[in-house]
Amino acid sequence: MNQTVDAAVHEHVHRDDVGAKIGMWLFLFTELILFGGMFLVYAVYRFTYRDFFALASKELDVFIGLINTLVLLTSSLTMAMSITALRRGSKNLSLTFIFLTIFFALLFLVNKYFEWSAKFHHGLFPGSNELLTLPRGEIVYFGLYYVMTGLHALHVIIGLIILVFMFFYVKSGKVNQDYYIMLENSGLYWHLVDIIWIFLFPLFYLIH
Amino acid sequence: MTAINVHTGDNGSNGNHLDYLHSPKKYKGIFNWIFSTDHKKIGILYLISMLTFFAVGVVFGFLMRLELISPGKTIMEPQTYNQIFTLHGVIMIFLFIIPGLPAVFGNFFLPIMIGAKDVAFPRLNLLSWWLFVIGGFVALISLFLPGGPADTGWTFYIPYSVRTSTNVIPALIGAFILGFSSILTGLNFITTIHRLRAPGMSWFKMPLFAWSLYATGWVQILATPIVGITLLLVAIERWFGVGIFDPALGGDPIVYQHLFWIYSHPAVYIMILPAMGVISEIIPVYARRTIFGYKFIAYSSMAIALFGSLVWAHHMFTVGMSNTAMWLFSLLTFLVAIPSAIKVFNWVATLYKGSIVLEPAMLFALAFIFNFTIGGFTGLMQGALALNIHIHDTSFIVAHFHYVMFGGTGFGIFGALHHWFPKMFGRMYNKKVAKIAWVFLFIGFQLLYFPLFIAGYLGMPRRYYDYLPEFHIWHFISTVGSWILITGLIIMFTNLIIALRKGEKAVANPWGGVTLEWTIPSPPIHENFEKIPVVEKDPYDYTHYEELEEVKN
Amino acid sequence: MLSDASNFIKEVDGVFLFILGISLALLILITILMILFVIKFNRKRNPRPKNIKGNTTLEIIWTVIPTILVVGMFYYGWYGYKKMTAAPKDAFEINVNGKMWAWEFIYPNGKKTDTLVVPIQKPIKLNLKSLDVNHSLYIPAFRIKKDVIPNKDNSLWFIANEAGVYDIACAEYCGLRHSYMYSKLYAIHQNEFDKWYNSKTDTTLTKK
Amino acid sequence: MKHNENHIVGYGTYIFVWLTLVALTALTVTVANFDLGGFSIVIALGIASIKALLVMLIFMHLKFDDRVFRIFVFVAFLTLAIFIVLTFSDYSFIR
Repeated sequence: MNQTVDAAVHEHVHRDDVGAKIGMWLFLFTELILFGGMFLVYAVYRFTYRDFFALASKELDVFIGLINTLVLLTSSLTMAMSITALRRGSKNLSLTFIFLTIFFALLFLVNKYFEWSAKFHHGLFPGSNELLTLPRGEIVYFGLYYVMTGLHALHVIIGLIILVFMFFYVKSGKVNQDYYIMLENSGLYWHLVDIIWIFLFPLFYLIH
Repeated sequence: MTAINVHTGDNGSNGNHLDYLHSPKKYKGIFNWIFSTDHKKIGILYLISMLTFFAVGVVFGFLMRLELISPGKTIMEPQTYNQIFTLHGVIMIFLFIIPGLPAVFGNFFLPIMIGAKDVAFPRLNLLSWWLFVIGGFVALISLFLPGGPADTGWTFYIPYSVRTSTNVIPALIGAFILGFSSILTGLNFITTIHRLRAPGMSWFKMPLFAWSLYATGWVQILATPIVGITLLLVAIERWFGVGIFDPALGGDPIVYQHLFWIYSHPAVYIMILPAMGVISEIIPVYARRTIFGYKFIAYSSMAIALFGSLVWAHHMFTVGMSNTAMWLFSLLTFLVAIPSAIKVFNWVATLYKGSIVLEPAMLFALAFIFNFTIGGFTGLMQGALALNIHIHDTSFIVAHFHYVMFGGTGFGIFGALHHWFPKMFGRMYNKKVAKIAWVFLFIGFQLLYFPLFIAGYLGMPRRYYDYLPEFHIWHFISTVGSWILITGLIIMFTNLIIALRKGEKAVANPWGGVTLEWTIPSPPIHENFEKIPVVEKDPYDYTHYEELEEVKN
Repeated sequence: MLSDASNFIKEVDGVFLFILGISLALLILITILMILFVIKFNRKRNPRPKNIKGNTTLEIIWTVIPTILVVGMFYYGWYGYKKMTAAPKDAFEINVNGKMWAWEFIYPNGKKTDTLVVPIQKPIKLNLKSLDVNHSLYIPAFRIKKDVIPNKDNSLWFIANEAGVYDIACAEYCGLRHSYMYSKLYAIHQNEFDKWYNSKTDTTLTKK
Repeated sequence: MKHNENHIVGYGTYIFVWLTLVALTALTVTVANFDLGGFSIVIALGIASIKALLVMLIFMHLKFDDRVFRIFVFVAFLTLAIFIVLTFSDYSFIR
């Protein structure tokens, strides 16, 4: 970091895009470690209850998981493209991409809703009598499944809300070709949500 | 850099700018404070709220010691005692020591010391204070709920924390919110240090307090989320009966302990690192010479942050870990002692050939070194596996961490308070009274905690409401010590509060410091600097004192 | 240091005295230097400071020496601990149940007691089990301690060298009556122990 | 630092990365059908790591940003890895 940059920063102390991005990344690390703690718990229990985990994971529908993976990957694509569009000056294209991202986020949540309600229908939910009859390893598996995908879904919802704000900010011109850091930071958040799912998918749906 | 005006009569202001306490107001009355994004005002807000919580924590500590003055019931029931030591721990750790230095003095002085107008994200800074207050109230609200506050100890160990009928969830959620407050502070400081250093202030021209906050910031960001998620999981477990840690549902209490300490051990370094930074600021000023081994102190801060994150399982040597984990964590624990030792040696060497004056802040700094050294050495004893087995979970540990946390960080906070008080409030306190308070604090502290080392080695377990008659004498001395200590606290704070209203006006540079905060008026103006300074010299360049005397001779 | 009650006293107190010796020496050195410097380089006596920026040789010395010292401490501690881990195969095994807030000792012949009675000069292995929350079996006079944790098989062993009565405490916080979870250990001669072990009626020695 | 700020990633690159990600997803689902014992988790996590890396480098612009961001991300992931490895120094060796 050289002196000229610092001097420039001081002249516009209320507008430091690089600083904003550093702050966003640092925040993403806390999210990463937050999920990391749960991945650590997962790792320990998978180590302890290997066979039970493999057995319990058969209850999950790989197809739904796969669809949701593709939905999130595609939403990441549209998110990234919306920034490029904005920076190239095509505001309407950018808005379209943001809208698509919001659409995919909703699709993910709807999918998740059906998946969870199917589980609940089978009596597999925390504290249910059905669950308590299972071996301990499977109880823990479902405990982790609900908490980890639940917290991930919560992050999708937060991301969704942010994206709705971004849609209106871009529309009103508050976020524009020159000042796009807010959209970029929202994008960073959205991609992180995607990355978490990239790991959740094989760990819960694909283990055998 | 502007010339340093030592002991000039004025407060350094040229009269064109109002100080931050009287700067143009957007809101009226208290709202001018609680909605202010000025880093200095937020620092003061933190100071007030932190000291309020500290007072509550002290009262709980006092009651605990009173109960323990003799075996059997003295003033309270066992259940009350268990709840009080839990609250004492939660308050002192999450509401006093962790925010104590970074959030109060870091907020106030970091931007000034690196030559910036404010932190990188002023609004986030305000949010973090709000989270702090909200978290504090959530944690304490259980005092007024049926069932009473949690009785789990501040560690919330599984499975007791999912079995007890007391209000554990508020404490957990409170700690979770406080964790985020701490994270936001760390995030803000790291970005501030990366982006807002004044022109010419390279990394190695930064004051050491800034270095220690940088190291602390990384620990705050990379370790705090772990405890956040862990406590959240316990809360979810209590709410919904999800099987995660509870052994009855297949959980493993040990994995909880791992996760808890992955944060809570580094948290000790979140507490002590800024205090080390403060000591590195205080000693050069009152020894009137440059700090010895600047780079080694700066690097050792980073090394402590790094190694400190790798030693958590030394809190778990008796839980039955694998032998590999035992020797690995023991060895890593010993390694973290090295950078700490380097700091102590460099501080002592800074006194050599200085021109020392024992102002109150300096006394606190010297007491810090003494207490921290004892705390560090007794820490080594716990790193040694065979010995740890014996003294783990005894009052030896209680004494050890109070020597580090209170004798170290606590005295560091008091030192910082006396060092920067004139700059923050533009008033000077009575130095003689401050020194008397220091004597009470120092003697009371030793009397309060040293006997616990002995009792602990003799086999006095911790978190005991009642004890065997053979430990009576040590507990008795300790309780008497607590009275002396509290007397010292009362003298000290009375002195400072009186100074707020009646103290003489402070000059810009009462101690003869050379870091940037001493170049601006006391109290500082709204955006700190009329013109952002250009830094050329090293942070502790006292050569002009050498020259000054040469001219005289 | 204080007694020869168990076979681990020598190691534990040995490490303690070793570290205590080094610590005291260094603490006294640091304190005396501080006081000396404060007096000698007082501002009245020494108004002109000398700005010494550092000394790499010194830094290396006070990095290397502590490193050697702490590695020595580590080794000493590890060496003592290793002895504690491996119970001899011929050890006399007693099952211990920890529960809120009492200890229960179950002998191989089915005898159940609330105080621990062991023969001296013979390796004893305690298999620890928790019936509710975490406890920790602590015999201060023997310098041994091990947590008693639900779902986890912990054990510890010792040899009582001298006949006598010792305290057993709970060292891990376990709720309301944690501080009353005391029991006694009676270390008695083998022939006395055999007599007690084979008697049907007398389950404790408290009357003795 | 400044000149990298102006780098705009083209749509083509994004679509190419997306296609790769989809292909990797297909691969990991296919591989999961075979019983590879202890290797299956290694492969699954390996593919997931490659996917995450692609997202970070291209979608999250790490490849084009200042070096300091890559160092940061490295430190964060290293920390998490250390937490996991050190915890497993307990679990992997326990009897």
